[in-house]
Amino acid sequence: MDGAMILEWVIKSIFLILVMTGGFAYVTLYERKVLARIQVRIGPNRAGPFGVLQPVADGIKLIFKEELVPAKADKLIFTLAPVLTVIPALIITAVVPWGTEVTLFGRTIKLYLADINIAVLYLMAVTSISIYGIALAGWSSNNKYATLGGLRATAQMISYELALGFAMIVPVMMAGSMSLVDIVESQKPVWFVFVQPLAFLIYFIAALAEINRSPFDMPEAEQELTAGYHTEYSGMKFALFFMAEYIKMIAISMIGSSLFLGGYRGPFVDQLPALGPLYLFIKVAIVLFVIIWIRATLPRIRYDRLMQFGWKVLFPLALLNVFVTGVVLILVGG
Amino acid sequence: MDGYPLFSLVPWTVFLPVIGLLLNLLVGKRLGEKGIGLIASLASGLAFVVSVLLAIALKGHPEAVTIPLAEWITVGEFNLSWAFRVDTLSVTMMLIVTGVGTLIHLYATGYMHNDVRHNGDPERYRRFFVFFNLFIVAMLILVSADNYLMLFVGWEGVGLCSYLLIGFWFEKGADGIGNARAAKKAFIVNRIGDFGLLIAIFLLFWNFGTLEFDGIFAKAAQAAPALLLAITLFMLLGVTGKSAQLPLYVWLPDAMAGPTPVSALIHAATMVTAGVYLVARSSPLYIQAPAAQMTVAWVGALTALLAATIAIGQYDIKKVLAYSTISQLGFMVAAVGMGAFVAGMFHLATHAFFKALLFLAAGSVILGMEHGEEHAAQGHSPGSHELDPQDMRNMGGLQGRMRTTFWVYLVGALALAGIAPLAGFFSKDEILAAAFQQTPAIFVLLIISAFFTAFYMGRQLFLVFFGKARSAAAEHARENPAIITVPLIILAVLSVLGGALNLPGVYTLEHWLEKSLAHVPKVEFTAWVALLSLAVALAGLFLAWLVYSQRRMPFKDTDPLARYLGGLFTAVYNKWWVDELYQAVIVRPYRRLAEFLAQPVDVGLIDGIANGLGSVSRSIAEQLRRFENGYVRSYALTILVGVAVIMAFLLFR
Amino acid sequence: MLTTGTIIFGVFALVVIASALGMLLSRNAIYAALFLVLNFATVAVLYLILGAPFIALVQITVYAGSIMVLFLFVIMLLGAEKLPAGEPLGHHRWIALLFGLVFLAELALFLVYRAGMRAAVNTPPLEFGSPAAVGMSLFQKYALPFEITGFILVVATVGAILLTRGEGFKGRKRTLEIQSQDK
Amino acid sequence: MIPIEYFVGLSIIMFVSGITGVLLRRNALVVFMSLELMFNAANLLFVTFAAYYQLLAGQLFVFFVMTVAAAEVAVGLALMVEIFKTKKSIDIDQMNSMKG
Repeated sequence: MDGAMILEWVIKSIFLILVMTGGFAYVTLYERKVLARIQVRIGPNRAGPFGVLQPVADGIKLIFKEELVPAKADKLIFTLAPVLTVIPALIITAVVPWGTEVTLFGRTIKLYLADINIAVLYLMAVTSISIYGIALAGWSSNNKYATLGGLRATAQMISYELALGFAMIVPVMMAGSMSLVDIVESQKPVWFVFVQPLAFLIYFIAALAEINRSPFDMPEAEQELTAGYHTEYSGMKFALFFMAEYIKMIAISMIGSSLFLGGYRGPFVDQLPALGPLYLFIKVAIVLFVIIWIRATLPRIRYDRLMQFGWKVLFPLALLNVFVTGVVLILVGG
Repeated sequence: MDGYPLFSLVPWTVFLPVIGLLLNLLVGKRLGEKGIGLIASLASGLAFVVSVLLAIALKGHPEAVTIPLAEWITVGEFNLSWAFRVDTLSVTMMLIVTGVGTLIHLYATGYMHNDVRHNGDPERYRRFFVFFNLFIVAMLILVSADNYLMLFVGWEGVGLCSYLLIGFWFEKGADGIGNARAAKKAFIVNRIGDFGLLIAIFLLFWNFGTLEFDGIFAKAAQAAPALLLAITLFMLLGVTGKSAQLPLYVWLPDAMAGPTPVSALIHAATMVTAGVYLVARSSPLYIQAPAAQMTVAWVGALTALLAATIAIGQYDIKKVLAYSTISQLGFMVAAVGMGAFVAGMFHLATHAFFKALLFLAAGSVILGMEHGEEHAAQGHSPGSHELDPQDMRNMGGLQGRMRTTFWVYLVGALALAGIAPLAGFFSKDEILAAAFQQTPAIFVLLIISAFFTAFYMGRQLFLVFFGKARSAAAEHARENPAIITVPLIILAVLSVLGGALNLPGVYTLEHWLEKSLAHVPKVEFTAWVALLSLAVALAGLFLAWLVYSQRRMPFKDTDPLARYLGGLFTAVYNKWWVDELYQAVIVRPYRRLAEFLAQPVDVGLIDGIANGLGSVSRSIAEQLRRFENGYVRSYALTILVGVAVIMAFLLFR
Repeated sequence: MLTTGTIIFGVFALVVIASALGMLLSRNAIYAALFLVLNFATVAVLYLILGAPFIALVQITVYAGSIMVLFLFVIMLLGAEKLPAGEPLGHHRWIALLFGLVFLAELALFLVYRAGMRAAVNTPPLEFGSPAAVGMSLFQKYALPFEITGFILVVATVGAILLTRGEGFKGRKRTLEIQSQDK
Repeated sequence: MIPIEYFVGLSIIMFVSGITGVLLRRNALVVFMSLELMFNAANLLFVTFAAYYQLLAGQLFVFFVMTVAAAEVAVGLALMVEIFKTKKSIDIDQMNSMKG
């Protein structure tokens, strides 16, 4: 544990956080642009060329907004909730590798923050505690719509977490390791998405539900719950929720890419490790596009249908998939 | 088992009747009478086939074989398995039980058909055959047991079945509970005997540490004589209960309350011989205890004489046979008591044939009488309904109307009386010979009994079949269908030929049983004893002819014998007042004791203690109730206090 | 002796104790639940220190992530965060506190007098509590308990569904009745 | 490294806090949570001794405790919800009769 190592970690952490927050800003723009294109509009184009400064403008606007706290709200938790929402989103990608190793300033630097042998478990742990922020935000607002939104989010996330977990187990079984680096490396011959399309599909659907993205964005269904758990939020606190949502989008895209789409792997990556982050970036961008595309095309599904789908279709399917995978692995791999 | 796979069939002797009874129990309702009878008879018949196969196998391999079926009891060192013993003795018993049993089953299908017609309730038909098969099962367990405990299971099983079957017409009899009472009596008296057997088994286990025959017999010679005496005497108590010997014979005459096939199966051919079998089986123990042997012999001889005298004074056709059975069992017990095990077993076999025959034929007579009664009632006055179809005073002259029955009855009676070429002659003679060689006193008793035997059988023959009909029912009696007569004929043939089992000079049975009872002394054929017994039998018959056939005996007239004997006949008619004696000496004081215990002791003392305890605990509970306030937290607090106290104890001890 | 390890442990132990007491003392059930979550998370860190990474993350996933979320959910659903004041059992509180302290003292005495193992816990090798090691022993040596646990989980699931389902059936029937009345 | 007594002591404090919570709190849900705290104290001991004796069994036991605790919580909370439906309260002192 020498000083340089700690310094390296600190730098990598800061870099990761910066990338994520910066990514958040530009994913919003990305989404608005893509949505606009799909809806045959132009989208933001005033601030800067092609509207590239639009996120900056939005940020500045939100910072100067007035912070409203409802009179009967539980103030402490009301303030804590947005933070609790962002933190898991930020730390979840700590175990996702961006590449193998590059040599920089005469020092071999591993292009990941941590390669722990329980990385997938870590992902699940972080996913499971990311519910708190939303649930508490809904409850502490002392607003029935917000509370309902929070409760819905809780129920929904608990339900889909199981399917998500089972979907994530499949690559673990294929790779024989819980380390994401190992999983990515074992996709060298073929991406898991081709071997396990069902698992990827389940992962994708469950992850969408987990981050409350359309068509599973019931907790914030405007028509019935005004804006769900963040009805009462404004200013920077609202921005934090917004941020969390988009960071989570990036996170699940990264995790999904690593688990199923080969992560940083691509042509010539062994010869030129610096290509790794680039490949990962491209894959994340494509996944993000799909997410936005789904939002633009699919209607929101009804809440009871959502729960039924989660418990009666997705969960058994995921379970079955794990079972079949296990059997096949034993038969084939010995 | 080496090389003799037939031996492993032995569990099937038990399984087949079990299957039969289960089938009848489960689907019997739908099968109807024919099906039920068929299944029951088939189950018993197949068991007989298995026994025959076993006998064939034993011919080539005469040593005893133990076939373990399952682990039964394993407690510490003690290990007892449910095992079957195949040796000549047990297979002989199996053959008798299943063979005679099958014939009686066949007979019963016909007999019970009439019974259902007479007594209603067709449900009973099935129940009867379920009990019958159950009885066969229990009896086979008894004889095939490899240890005393399993034998005891069978022993109790036959006791239970006899209770069920004696009380089969439980709603009939005196006051509507007479039959139930008879069944109860049989059960309770048997229980007294069982108690003796149980103590014997306890003593065996206590001293030998095992209950398996081989294990015990191997150590028998080393055991203390006093102990062996105790064991054998307690066992004798069991024998007197099950085999209806003095002083516990009183249940058997009452047991005639059951249907006639029951009497034939249980109280003549099989169950009552269990005691004889037990003594024969335990022969290595008895041989070590001469005093016990002597006791057994005397008990048997006295019983033989007593029962024979009582039989003379009875009017009920089945009662006569019942006392005759007791008497003949006395012969067998006396035989095994004197060490003449083969003779006892021989008599057991022949007796099974002719006594079953006699009972079944008596049943045939009763059925014929019932027919006649019905017929008479249709034509004539309805008042003759109270007529007892079993009372010999109502019969007479049946030989013309029931030819087959008459002939087979004659064969059975002559066999029982011990007339020369028939089965009974040889077996009884062997017992007499043994008695003559060993204990002349017993020989005298037995020869007197034999005389009485011939006399009462003659009396019965003349009363039932000869002379003129003494009632309308007897006039109209008619022969029974083949299903009833065919088993009778078969049994009659067996009664005639049964002596061939152990003809003097050939000794088939003796050589056969030798394998199981090798240590017993041989009995020589003594010509003049045989002649004497034959002479005595002929004399008895002749005397009976003198008394009964010369004059017509009108209805309800006094017995001609009573005129010659006077008060003695009254005593005999009243069975020497033994039942009354038991009533006065045992039952009544016992009842008074029970009443005393019930009233002052139980109500006053025991209930007082119980109620006192109740009210004390109630008042304590009233105080404790305050802690039960329904608050979960205070319960939890109580637990914590307890834990804290225990911890303090652990800490400061 | 203050080593780095001890200091780290001290900090986390303080958090553990503080959050336990916070749960104990907070009037609001939501706060109690949150304190407990904090407690669990900190204990998970202690597990990491003790070389049990698998258990640590399971602790977070199961306890902090599922069980406590469920608690929070039920509290919010029932609106049961606050109860009216008032104590029906008069002396109960003081007796409970007294015996709680007695119990604590006893346990502490045990620790002091009966412990007899003043050895430090060494952080075990990394493979010790790894998922592979845990999995191997779980599916080989402890396969039967594992299956039984699975069975218990299924039973509990069925039980929970059955317990909370009753109203749903009635409700559905009622709507059906209303619909049939409409027609 | 860290002496084992520290962990044991910490576990004791947690356990006693749990007990006190069970005894003092009237909110049935908080009582329930206190139970979980006691579980956790026990689990900490298991893991501590697993590390101390280098025996994996301790950790596995904790795993089983957690799983069973999850089952217990599912049923327990379902019961709480049902009780709330009938009693309109979650006060544990109201649950003092056998019949609902």
